[in-house]
Amino acid sequence: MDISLIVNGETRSASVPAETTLLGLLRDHLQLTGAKLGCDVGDCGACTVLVDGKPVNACLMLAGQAQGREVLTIEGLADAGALHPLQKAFEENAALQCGFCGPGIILAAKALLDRTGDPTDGEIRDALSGNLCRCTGFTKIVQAVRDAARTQRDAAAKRAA
Amino acid sequence: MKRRGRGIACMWYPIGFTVSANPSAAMVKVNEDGTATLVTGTVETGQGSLTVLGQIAAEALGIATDDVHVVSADTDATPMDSGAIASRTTYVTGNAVKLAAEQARRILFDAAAAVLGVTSDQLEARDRSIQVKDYPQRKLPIGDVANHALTVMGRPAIGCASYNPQTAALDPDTGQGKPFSTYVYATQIAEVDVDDETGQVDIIRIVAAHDCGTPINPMLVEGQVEGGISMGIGFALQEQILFDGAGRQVNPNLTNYILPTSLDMPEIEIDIVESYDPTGPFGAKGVGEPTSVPTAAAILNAIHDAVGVRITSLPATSEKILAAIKMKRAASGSLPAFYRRLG
Amino acid sequence: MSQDTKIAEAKIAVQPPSEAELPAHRPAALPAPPSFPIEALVPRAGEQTQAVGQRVKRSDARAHVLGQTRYIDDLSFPGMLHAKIKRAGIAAARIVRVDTREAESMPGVMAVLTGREIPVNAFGPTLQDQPLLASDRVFHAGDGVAAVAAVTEQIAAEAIERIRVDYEPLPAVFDPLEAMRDDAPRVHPPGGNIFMRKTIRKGDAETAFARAYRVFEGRFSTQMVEHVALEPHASIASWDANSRLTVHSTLGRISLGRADIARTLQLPINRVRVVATIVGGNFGGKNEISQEPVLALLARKTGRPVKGVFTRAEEFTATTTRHPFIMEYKTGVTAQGRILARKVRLIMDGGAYCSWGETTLWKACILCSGPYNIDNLHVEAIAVYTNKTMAGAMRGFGAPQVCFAYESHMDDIAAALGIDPLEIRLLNVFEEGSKSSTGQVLHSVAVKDSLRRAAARFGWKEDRP
Amino acid sequence: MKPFDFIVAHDSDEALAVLARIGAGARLLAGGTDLLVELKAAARAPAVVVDISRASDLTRIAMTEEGLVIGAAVTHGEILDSPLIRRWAPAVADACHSIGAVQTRSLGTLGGNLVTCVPSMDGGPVLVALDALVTIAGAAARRRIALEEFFVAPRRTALRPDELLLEIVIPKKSLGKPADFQKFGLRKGQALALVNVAASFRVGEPRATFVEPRIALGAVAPTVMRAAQAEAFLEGRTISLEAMREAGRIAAAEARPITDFRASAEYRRDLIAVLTRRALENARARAQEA
Repeated sequence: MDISLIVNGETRSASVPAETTLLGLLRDHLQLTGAKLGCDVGDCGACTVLVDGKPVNACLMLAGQAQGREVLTIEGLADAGALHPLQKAFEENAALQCGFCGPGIILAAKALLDRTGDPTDGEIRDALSGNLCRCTGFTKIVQAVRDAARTQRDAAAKRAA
Repeated sequence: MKRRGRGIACMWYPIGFTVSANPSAAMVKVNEDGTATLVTGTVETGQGSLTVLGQIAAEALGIATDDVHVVSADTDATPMDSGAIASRTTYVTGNAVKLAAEQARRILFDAAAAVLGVTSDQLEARDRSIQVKDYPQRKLPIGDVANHALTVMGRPAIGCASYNPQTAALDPDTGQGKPFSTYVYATQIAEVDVDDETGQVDIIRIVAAHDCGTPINPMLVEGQVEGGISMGIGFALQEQILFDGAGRQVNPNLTNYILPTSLDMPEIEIDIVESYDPTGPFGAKGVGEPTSVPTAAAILNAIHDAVGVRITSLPATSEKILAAIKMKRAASGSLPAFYRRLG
Repeated sequence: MSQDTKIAEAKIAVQPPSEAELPAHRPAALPAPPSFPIEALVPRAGEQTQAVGQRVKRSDARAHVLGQTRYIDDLSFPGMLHAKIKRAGIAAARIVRVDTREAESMPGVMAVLTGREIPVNAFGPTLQDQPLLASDRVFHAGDGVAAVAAVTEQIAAEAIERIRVDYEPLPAVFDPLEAMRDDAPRVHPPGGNIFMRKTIRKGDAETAFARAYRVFEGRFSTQMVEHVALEPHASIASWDANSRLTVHSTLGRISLGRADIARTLQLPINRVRVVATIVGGNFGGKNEISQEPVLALLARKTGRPVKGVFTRAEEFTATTTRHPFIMEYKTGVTAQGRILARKVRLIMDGGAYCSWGETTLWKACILCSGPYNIDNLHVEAIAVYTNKTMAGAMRGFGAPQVCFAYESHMDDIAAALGIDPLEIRLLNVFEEGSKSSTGQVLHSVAVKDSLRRAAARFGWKEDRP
Repeated sequence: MKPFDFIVAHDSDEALAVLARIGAGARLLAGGTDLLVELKAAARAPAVVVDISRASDLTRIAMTEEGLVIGAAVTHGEILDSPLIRRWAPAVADACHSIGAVQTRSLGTLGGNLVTCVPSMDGGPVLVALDALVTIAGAAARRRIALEEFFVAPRRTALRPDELLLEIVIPKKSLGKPADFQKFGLRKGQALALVNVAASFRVGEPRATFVEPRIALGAVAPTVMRAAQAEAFLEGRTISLEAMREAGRIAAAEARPITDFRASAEYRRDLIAVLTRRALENARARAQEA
């Protein structure tokens, strides 16, 4: 079947078998390998991407379901000129170790910060509970999300002033 | 109701393989502008080993960590390494890197000595310079020295070295001997709430004091401790591979094999114990595995402190804990009516 | 200056094409434009250059946060095929017949491999007791019995369903205590199920028990757990024109992996190249070869690169796990809580293969007395085969198991003697120059410091509510 | 996954037309979080997967004459974001929040949760405790039944092969009724229920008695069950902690849990007693807030 969708701000199209998942479409057909296959049944969150701004497990969504929608993958998060505050905070805190869960976690965190500028630690942990990480124990990840939220708030305050 | 408890556990853990040789080799090349390339056969598996090895090379050469580029993990290009195993990378590969960097540095010292009019052993590498010890004004930029060594002396500043930890065989009858070169030590203390109606354990916080020798990169040491504790929590409370009667796994998936999630992780407070091991690179030992060693013991001791039951088989599931609480109540005769009716 | 930095400093300016220039629909195969790192990571000249002890950023962090770290499954090569391994699903059996005809005839299936085609079908870091694909006998349910290479993963997965294997079931044993009995089914006949023993004997434990104020006993056990690296085991095998094999692999120890690959394929070592990228988590689980020689043989049969990625189920059933232990402790103490003697018996369930069982058994044996001064010590450690998933290296090699036991035991002793758990540990722990369980004189011993600092940080001595 | 065809249904009529044409060979996909897991493991694929996730008449949340109507393809995430549901049936939002993680809730639907009908579903008990009804659409006609009647057996509902679940209706009388949802899993994040319990009741005047108490249990019977004896015990009784505790005991006794690798039947019974009491206590707290 023919799929057309907006990925990282660009219209992309591909012809794929109907049983192709969104993850398969991104990785195998659009060469966007940032989203990872960790479990293939929606338990680990390594394939998290944002569809119309909402975090989904791309392994549990058929490519056809994404027809016409806007998809953001990790490859589209940095602006041409700058890292996203989350990317910067994850880098500075050494929040990722092996990094395999990272693209999914950063995008799940972005969805949270897009809704909540000043999340509590509980909200951060709730927003990341679908993303398993075996390396970090989440301590530095939560710290990085907190830092990024503050950076964004400060930037917003500066803009307002 | 929830009952608070605390538990302590300490441990020792060795660095490297048990008795058997586990060498690592490394090569350090100082480029003609004073930057360096480190070539190692180890593999980055998430611990940050390449960053740490780069820091060790940089320290030995007196340059910045970002002046060192690390090439790794290709058997055609990189020298032998016993691998990312046994908490050995910082100590064993790190020692090899330090030795290799010092070899390269010796060439730089030889090159600089003639120019500065001193002997090689009067020199040190600091702040991207080769300088006369105690006379910091008498120095040459490291790039100039490296370039001089290469283009004038024809001796590129390249060092190669290997390291193998010192051990001695164990007596087969008594097990006496020196199986490891060095050990690290740690203590973790867990604070938990146990729901005495359901057996559910909430881990409130874990304090971890770890000795790793010199922490080459404290931020990465913390990361190891935090991650090790999360693995220890799973080992203590939740994780287990189950088999049916025919020897087939019942739960080979992440739905039913219960890993801790972000919501299951407590606050972790880390203290890096001051220590220096003269046999390690810049005093460093290692930190990878030991971080998950004492966690389960600390948690189980905290459960015991909270509700007075000793769980002797892991994992300490909420069901196991509640069963133990009920048994204890039955034994002490204070069994509430609630349990009597259902029992 | 690192390579990354040079790229960063160059600040390659890419002007995005305007809307008008872009075709409405790009061809699917067009790769996305890469993102570029922004600021340089290099300290400015004149900044101090001290490196050790600094909270330096990870050298791979930038690639991680941009999604640019390439793991094995992110790589692909022209003409690459996909492999799947058929798993036995039965714990102990003789393989009577493997019928691959239907699978071979499927469109898209390019090659099938069975264990009999592997030149040296055995590996393992200590005992080479593990087949790459079971050929005569199945030792545990996760054993591979055949492999397929096909043009897509989907076809390979369907093809292994169409491989028919006839088994003659054999008696199996799953409990390590049962496996130790003389009449138990043998996992690797003709040998017995006890595949290794280690002993530590120091002083005279029995005599010391007799003069102890009290003697405590405890029995502890631990479960089988899995590493669960988020990245599954993955490899890609390809051959060049000179019959040289390149394996891109998630192996965490490539030097020894290369030797194993060469040995099982009977190749000179210099004809094998192993390349690892950044591994997506190891924890001990990626320290041995698994499917690499199988992929290499499929690649040789087809003349095309072959990729194999384990499913999450295979991660559990077909890779190593943490050894379950049964641990029996007996400890004699003085009235003040000083340990006089300890006797420990460890039974380690190795599952179907030895793997890293020897070093696990040794470490457990050496460490099980804890970081304590004990003059009279006797440890017996036994490793046993069962027809379950093999255990192997996992973060701590037996240490988390015995620590759970010796520290639970320690708290029970403290409680019975009415001593604070911190104090009883401070009383018994190693100090600089202490002799370990193996008689080694210890240096840079920091256990007392770690106890004191953890206790201070926690507030251990503050009044309890 | 094995090959299948994919059709998008823009409304329930289109979906019903496909069902009429293809019958049992068609599977409806609402969120897909259960269906895709099933299809990945299935030996045979359906002929057609019909995407109803954007069907216009299945995705509304609305207050009507009859009560609060939730379309079958409304996602858990949309329920959490709905001021109507948060205001009038907060326990439903609590139950939906306990399902999976945010990724699951972005795609997964309330209707899908009910139709998949696994014993441990989190959506069922709380809706049963609020006397919810469901509207079922067939090719010829629509019918409405109590949700309690909708659950037939594990993975089996009252839906016939040519029917689909259109919407869930929380009747007017249950809106704002004090209720609570309790769940016990093996961890805090992404937990599957070992047991879940929903309870609701109205506070009778003037003596503060239990009126229309409802206790619905999950994961302790082939499908969601009402603890009828516990409800009967509470009806008309003065509200007290002891009465709640006794209701928990009765509910535990009338449940029919099984032992599986996750937990024993005995442990599940213990949990029912505790969770039932806690659900009643929290419902009372909600009543006092109101």
